[in-house]
Amino acid sequence: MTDETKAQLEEAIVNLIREFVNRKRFKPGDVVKEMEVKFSASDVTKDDVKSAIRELTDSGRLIYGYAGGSFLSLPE
Amino acid sequence: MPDVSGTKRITDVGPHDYHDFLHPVIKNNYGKWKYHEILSTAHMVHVSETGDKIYSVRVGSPRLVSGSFIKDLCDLADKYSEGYLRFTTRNNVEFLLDKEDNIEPLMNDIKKLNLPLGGIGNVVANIVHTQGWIHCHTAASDASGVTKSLMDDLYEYYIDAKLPAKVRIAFACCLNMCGAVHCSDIAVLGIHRRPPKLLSDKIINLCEIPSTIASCPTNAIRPDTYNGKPSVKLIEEACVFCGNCFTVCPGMPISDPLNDGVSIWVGGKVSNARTKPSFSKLAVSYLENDPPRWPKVVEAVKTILDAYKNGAEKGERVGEWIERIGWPKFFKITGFKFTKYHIDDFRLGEATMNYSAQVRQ
Amino acid sequence: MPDVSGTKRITDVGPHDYHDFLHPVIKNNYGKWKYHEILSTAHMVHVSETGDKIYSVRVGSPRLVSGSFIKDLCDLADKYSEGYLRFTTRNNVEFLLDKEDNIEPLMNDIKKLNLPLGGIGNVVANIVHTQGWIHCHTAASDASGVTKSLMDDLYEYYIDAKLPAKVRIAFACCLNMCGAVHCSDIAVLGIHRRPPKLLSDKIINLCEIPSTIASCPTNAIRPDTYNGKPSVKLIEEACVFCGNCFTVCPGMPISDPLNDGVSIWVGGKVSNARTKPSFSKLAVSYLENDPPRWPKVVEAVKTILDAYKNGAEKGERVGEWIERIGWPKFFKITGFKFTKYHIDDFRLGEATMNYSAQVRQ
Amino acid sequence: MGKKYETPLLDELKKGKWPSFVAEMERAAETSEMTGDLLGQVEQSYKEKMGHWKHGGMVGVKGYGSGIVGRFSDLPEKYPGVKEFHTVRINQPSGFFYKSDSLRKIVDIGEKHASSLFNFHGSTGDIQILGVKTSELETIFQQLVSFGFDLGGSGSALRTPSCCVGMARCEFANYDAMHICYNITQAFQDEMHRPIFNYKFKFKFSGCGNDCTASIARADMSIIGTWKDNIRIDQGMVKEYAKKMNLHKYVTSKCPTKCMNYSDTGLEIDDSNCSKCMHCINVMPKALRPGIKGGATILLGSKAPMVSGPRLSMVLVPFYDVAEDAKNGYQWFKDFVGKIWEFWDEYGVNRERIGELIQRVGIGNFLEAIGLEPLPEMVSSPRGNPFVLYEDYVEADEGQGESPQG
Amino acid sequence: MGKKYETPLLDELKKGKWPSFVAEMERAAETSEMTGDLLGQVEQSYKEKMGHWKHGGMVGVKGYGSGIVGRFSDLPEKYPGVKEFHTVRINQPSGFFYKSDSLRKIVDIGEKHASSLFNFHGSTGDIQILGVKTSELETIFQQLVSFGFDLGGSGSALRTPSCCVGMARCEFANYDAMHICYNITQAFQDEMHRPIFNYKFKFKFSGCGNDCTASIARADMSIIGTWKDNIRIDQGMVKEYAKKMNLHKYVTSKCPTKCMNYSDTGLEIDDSNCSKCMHCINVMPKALRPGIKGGATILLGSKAPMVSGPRLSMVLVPFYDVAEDAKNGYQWFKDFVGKIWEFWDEYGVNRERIGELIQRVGIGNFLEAIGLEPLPEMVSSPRGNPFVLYEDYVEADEGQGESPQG
Ligand code: SRM
Ligand code: SRM
Ligand code: SRM
Ligand code: SRM
Ligand code: SF4
Ligand code: SF4
Ligand code: SF4
Ligand code: SF4
Ligand code: SF4
Ligand code: SF4
Ligand code: SF4
Ligand code: SF4
Repeated sequence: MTDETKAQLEEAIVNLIREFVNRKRFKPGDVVKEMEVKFSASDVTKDDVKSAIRELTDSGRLIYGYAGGSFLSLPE
Repeated sequence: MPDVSGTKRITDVGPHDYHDFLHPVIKNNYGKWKYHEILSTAHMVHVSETGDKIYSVRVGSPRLVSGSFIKDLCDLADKYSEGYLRFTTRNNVEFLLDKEDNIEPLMNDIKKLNLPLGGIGNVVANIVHTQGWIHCHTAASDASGVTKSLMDDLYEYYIDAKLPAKVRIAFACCLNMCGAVHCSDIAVLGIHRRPPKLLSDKIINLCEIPSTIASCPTNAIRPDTYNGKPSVKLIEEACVFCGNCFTVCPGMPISDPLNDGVSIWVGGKVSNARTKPSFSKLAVSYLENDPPRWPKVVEAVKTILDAYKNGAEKGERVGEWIERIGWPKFFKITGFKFTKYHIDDFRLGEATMNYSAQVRQ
Repeated sequence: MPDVSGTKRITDVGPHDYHDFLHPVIKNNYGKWKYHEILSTAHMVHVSETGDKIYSVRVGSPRLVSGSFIKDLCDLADKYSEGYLRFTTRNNVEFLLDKEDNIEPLMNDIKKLNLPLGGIGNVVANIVHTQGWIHCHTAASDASGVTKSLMDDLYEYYIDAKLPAKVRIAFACCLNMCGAVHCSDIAVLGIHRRPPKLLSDKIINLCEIPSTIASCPTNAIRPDTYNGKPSVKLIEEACVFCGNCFTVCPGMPISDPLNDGVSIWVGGKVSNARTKPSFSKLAVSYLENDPPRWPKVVEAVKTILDAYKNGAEKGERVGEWIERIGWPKFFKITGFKFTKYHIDDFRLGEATMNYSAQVRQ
Repeated sequence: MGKKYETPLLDELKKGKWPSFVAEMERAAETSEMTGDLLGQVEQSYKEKMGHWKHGGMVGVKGYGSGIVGRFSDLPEKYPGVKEFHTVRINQPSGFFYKSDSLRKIVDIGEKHASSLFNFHGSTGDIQILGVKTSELETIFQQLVSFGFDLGGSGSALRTPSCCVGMARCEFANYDAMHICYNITQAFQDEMHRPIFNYKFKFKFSGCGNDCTASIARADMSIIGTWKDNIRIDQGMVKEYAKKMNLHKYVTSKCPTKCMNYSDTGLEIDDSNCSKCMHCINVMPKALRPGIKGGATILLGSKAPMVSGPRLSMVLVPFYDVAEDAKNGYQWFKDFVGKIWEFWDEYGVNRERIGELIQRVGIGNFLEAIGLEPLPEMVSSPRGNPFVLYEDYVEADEGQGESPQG
Repeated sequence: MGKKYETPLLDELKKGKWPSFVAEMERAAETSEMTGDLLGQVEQSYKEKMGHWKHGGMVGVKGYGSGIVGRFSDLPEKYPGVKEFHTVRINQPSGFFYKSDSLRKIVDIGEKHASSLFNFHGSTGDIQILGVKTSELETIFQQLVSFGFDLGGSGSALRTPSCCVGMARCEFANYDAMHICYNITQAFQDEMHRPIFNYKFKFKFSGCGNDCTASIARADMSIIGTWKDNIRIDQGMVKEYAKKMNLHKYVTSKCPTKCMNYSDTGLEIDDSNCSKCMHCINVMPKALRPGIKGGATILLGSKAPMVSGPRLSMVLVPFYDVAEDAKNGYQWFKDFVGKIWEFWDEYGVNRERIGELIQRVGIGNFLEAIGLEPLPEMVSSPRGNPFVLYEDYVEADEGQGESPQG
């Protein structure tokens, strides 16, 4: 995966969460599945999405939430 | 903290390597133990193929403890076992001694701390329990209070091995069962008996509707709308008061002080010895919460324990004893009432009917 | 018939009063029998509290018999047992004699008729079976032919008590199981393996759509329309080939000579002696129909019987023997292949998993 | 009448020691031409590996909705004799007892008016006359009735109840199975002959737990003998058995409740723990006998697999005092059955057997409806899951209350 | 710090011989003001018979999605000390072994940065520090990491695996439970700390069938020790035991497979029929020992009742050669688990545990997906109903075929 795709991927993840804020909770697994579809052209793997999520959460751009199950959310 | 912010955070170091925590005798005899001997309910010796021995002294703990409690333990460990100690899977403490001579002084010191010595062999083991009102939001009863009330009353069975076999008691404060309640010799389970309330404003804002609907074991929650937003409605007659909807949806609180309480379960086990592992079965379908000392719960557990003690043969676990004498007799001698609640009408319930003419008359 | 038309029809007279059919010794000792003794596989004596005795001589029958066959029996009964005889619940014939001296002559006459003497005690009992191609519209295999082929081969086990315990074999030609197939020591069951064909013209005219839909155990039949009329469609992947839809709807024939055949089941019982009654379990998931003598079926049954005879302890029924040695060993010694078909995935199937670490290695 | 068709495949089934149904068909063909055609059609089935009967068909005798199973060949041109080849089901006498004269009369009917082929007996218990043409049905019926036989059940109706040999020839019988079987068969003639149920219903009566009618697997209601008092022990005979076999291995250690003990002082049984399984008595019939306070356990619900899987009957009434009820013409039993049928009638759906219904609506509700107390004897163990539909609760400041649905 | 509230009800729980959690709370309150408020709130719960915690709440340390259970009081004005009262879950060391110095460090953290209250241990196995404010989370985390401890699991993630004392102090251990537990806990840190599962997943390792971690009831994957060869018998010691107890009654007759025989010539075991239940060894630990070819049975699927009822784990791999795999860093095991998680990921839904999923999709399909052969060891008995979804069939004139979905 190129750095460029990586940035696009991270961007897309954050956008996805933002778009559905207060409407749908995205489990990390859901995000992986969404991104696999969205980036199917640029052979993004499950592990790529996972590491993107990791980068986003490590940097605090996304945080984990919990309500009966874990999901990704924007920091408050 | 000096070493934190800004610098690259260290993560995922995992648990501390246990090798650092093993007593030298254990390290040297790892995997070489030959047999053990239970010397009292409070201590046993394991003998190695090398001839080495390690003594374990077991002490009861309330599990919810203060830092001071742990420091007391550390002091004792430093004094008698080179600082080494462990906890058991049922929250007892074990001091590991290589010197037989240290046993008595250690025990004396433990007594001075008013801690119970026991828990090994055919005893009532320490109760596995959960958080209750101390810490959990879904508790239908308190955990520590019931546990304490029970252990006070069953104390003699912890320090003396007076029972036909091991008796494992567990407590869980709700149907999530954060303990081995579903497979214990005797189990106490916090329960609700009224359906959740529907706080529609909360539901539409805080709850994921599909998960909420999916959370219901009896399909009592159905889609609905409220103020034009997706919400849920409830078929009250189908609700079995499990509280799972509340776990996923804060808008469906289920606590009801008037109707919450506990049920009592018997005859489960997890070991594979002799008989296969088995679920605990419903004995008493409801007892009200009567804090602070839950006398009704204590009495019911005592009733079971007494009947078991009097009726079981040596080596029989509670469930094995009941299977031998039959459930009708169990209900007869305990005086518990058998009701329709006792007949399993849930998913695999049919498999539990008596499909035979084997009936004690 | 002279006495019929016009006059008031007599109805609901019910079965003939059995009192007319009881041998005088039986009448006199009704309810007073004290014990019995099995004198051979073909005869036993029941002794009464009064000291009276009645001898029963048992004879095998193919069940599907001609009038001449019954008349032969009647002749023998007239000659040796004052005309009294009975049939057993497994279609054997029993002559009831009060005179010991009549036994041998009766047996000789029976031998002259080439009928088998036996069936009492630890034998392969007469096979309970159904109609098959002789008379039923849903048969996936023939009943009488398989039964005859089996009994020819197992003849020695009928006339001699060479087995550890009674062995009850049953045959049913389709999943309706008009026999005790589901609870037999060994059972042979006619099966289909392809979904029914949908003859839509017939379906819309001859079938009640809701019943047709309700008949499916796996919900594979769904509502549909055909030529504007209510009809059904089929989710073929969900079909388990049970044929129940054909029973209620002639428009869904399921026979398929290429794929019909039988499966073999073991270890069921109905008596309450020792162990509870239990279902027969799948042993061989499919054998093709190979008329006229079904050698593969015979071989499979023989394999089970031999393994049982060699392995079981005295008094153990087939299922009790298998439970003792374990299913893995049963499959090993019979050479039958354990497949995913053997794992129960139907309604209560979950209850049959091995939820224990009790595993023979 | 000679051979009508070559039947090389069927001929193979005349070989071997076990009596041959093919030989029987050939004997029957001697008196009935229809049966010649049957041999032809079955031979074809053997060749093609499939049956040649059409789906069902509506036939019966006037006024009755059951007792006849209609059967039509799908090759009527080729085998005209089996164009119509129905079965007449006939109530067997209790315990399958006969005297030759009655049997001969039945045979006579089958030879004159049908295929000369019979089932002694059908799986449910009926005598079956095979190969009856529609036109012969009424005649056969009238003849049967004339010497005290009647049709059995089929369709959505009661089936002919059946019973084991019981007290007539078995020392293990704990109640008079033949008598109650006869009595209720007579009492429920209407339910047998005029289908009004959701589906079939079967009774089987076994005198003891050996269950020689397989009732627990094959009857909607299984009535199985048991006793209340102690097993009668002849210690002398026990000693005799002990000389011949290892009592510990073959008797006491196989007792399901482990309530027996054999020692030098003799055999001891803790009868309060004995579940009346019959094992020890079976093994030592000269030494042990069931108690004298006999009766029966009533179980409900067994059936074949369709639609929800095979079922065994489950305990409903642990002890039914049959002898006491006999004094009253089995009135309690009839009322009890009546309540169950009423419930079935009210809540059951088409083609739903009683066992399926009970599980669908819940046993608790069923018991309430028929007025039985829940008892631990009904279950092998109480529930293991906590999903209890509690119906009692307390209203604020009101004390113990009942739920709306309670 | 003195008593903040009157707690007459809780005071009752200071009486009696068993150590009192109330006394412990009071001791903790001496070093932490928060705990004083906890006592007040819990007293109120005791009075009102209900809890006073709000539903959940989102808290955590940066980058991790688990390890912290957020907890907020619903009476924050009244009891400000428990306004935020989170739990920090910490991976316990394998076998719950400690040296006092490490324990003191953990205590120190709890006393300085939290309520001074701990669970030794939580039901899953973690050490729990109770009563942590959001602001203290990062500090506590950093300190823990600094001396080699880390957070446990919560949310939709792996939970801290746990194991019995095993080879460290138990002669029954058939494989090195502590070692594999530590190894895989380290290997799966990511799965524990960054929730990506459908729901929680738990491993528990028990060295033998006694299952001292209750794994068969409480772990999605239960790894339970067993052996392949013969039980080691010291006949001399057997004789010693025989002097003290009735071996027949207490040992051989309780063997579930009845594969033992004791006579004058000694104890004989048909090891091929022994199901490694541990009973005989438990009763005579000085005479009997498991064989030397140790390993483990892998079982799958146990859990608490929600949603479809409680579950025990079922056999998946009858024998796993742990020692052999250890040479390879447990690579086989990790791959195996990986396949299961992949399947779960692909077919599971939100909040569906693996045991529920398998039953929903069918065990046959699950086995096919993860590449295991169906084995009779997996079932207590084969199916008893005939509703088999056959996938093989023959096409006209074509020989053995496969179904479209096959
Ligand atoms: C220390 C501990 C393991 C650990 O890693 O912490 C442990 C240690 C031993 N267990 Fe255990 N068991 C421990 C929890 C368990 C559990 C789990 C539980 O209770 O939650 C079980 C399953 C219980 C169940 O079936 O419900 C358990 C079932 C057994 C059994 C089987 C008992 C039976 O007959 O069913 C034995 C064998 C025996 O006691 O004869 C056993 C035997 C032993 C032996 C004798 C093993 C040995 O040779 O060292 C140890 C001392 C026994 C004792 O305490 O009487 N251990 N043991 C656990 C102590 C718990 C406690 O503090 O009370
Ligand atoms: C004649 C018959 C009753 C009838 O009304 O017709 C009958 C008669 C006897 N049975 Fe039976 N049983 C008869 C069908 C059954 C059935 C039903 C079936 O097979 O479909 C069963 C249940 C079988 C099952 O469990 O699957 C049955 C299970 C028993 C048992 C229990 C065997 C066991 O240990 O499981 C006994 C006791 C024994 O044999 O020790 C028994 C014992 C007896 C005794 C000894 C009773 C007695 O004291 O007279 C009779 C002779 C036994 C024999 O044949 O070896 N009878 N017996 C039936 C003969 C069938 C046949 O022709 O082969
Ligand atoms: C004749 C007989 C088999 C035999 O060769 O003996 C028989 C034959 C038929 N049975 Fe049966 N059943 C016969 C005893 C049984 C039994 C055994 C028993 O009663 O002990 C069973 C299993 C027990 C039970 O009732 O569940 C049995 C379970 C069925 C079923 C499945 C019922 C269910 O609830 O699952 C059907 C299907 C149906 O009724 O639609 C069925 C349907 C049929 C039909 C009527 C076929 C149909 O779909 O219309 C068969 C007519 C065959 C024919 O051409 O004569 N037959 N049937 C038995 C009745 C003779 C008699 O009256 O004595
Ligand atoms: C702390 C602990 C109880 C204790 O007092 O020790 C606990 C506490 C909670 N459990 Fe648990 N569970 C704890 C061990 C268990 C166990 C036992 C085990 O792991 O051996 C079980 C049963 C086994 C199982 O996993 O099925 C268990 C089954 C549940 C469930 C039901 C899961 C299910 O699939 O049915 C829930 C509900 C949920 O996850 O939403 C649950 C949920 C919870 C929550 C997070 C409540 C919630 O809905 O958010 C509780 C937080 C309480 C609190 O305030 O701290 N907890 N929970 C245990 C974890 C401590 C630790 O990490 O060591
Ligand atoms: S059992 Fe229920 S109330 Fe108790 S700690 Fe677990 S989730 Fe909370
Ligand atoms: S409490 Fe349980 S049963 Fe009742 S509605 Fe909620 S999830 Fe359903
Ligand atoms: S088992 Fe099936 S095919 Fe055979 S007689 Fe019964 S209904 Fe007909
Ligand atoms: S054969 Fe059975 S499973 Fe298949 S469609 Fe018909 S009723 Fe359904
Ligand atoms: S069921 Fe019992 S009473 Fe009836 S014949 Fe069989 S053994 Fe005798
Ligand atoms: S009848 Fe059965 S349960 Fe009763 S004593 Fe005899 S063997 Fe035991
Ligand atoms: S599970 Fe077995 S090996 Fe582990 S501590 Fe218990 S008895 Fe020992
Ligand atoms: S371990 Fe269990 S199964 Fe094996 S011989 Fe011992 S008691 Fe029997």
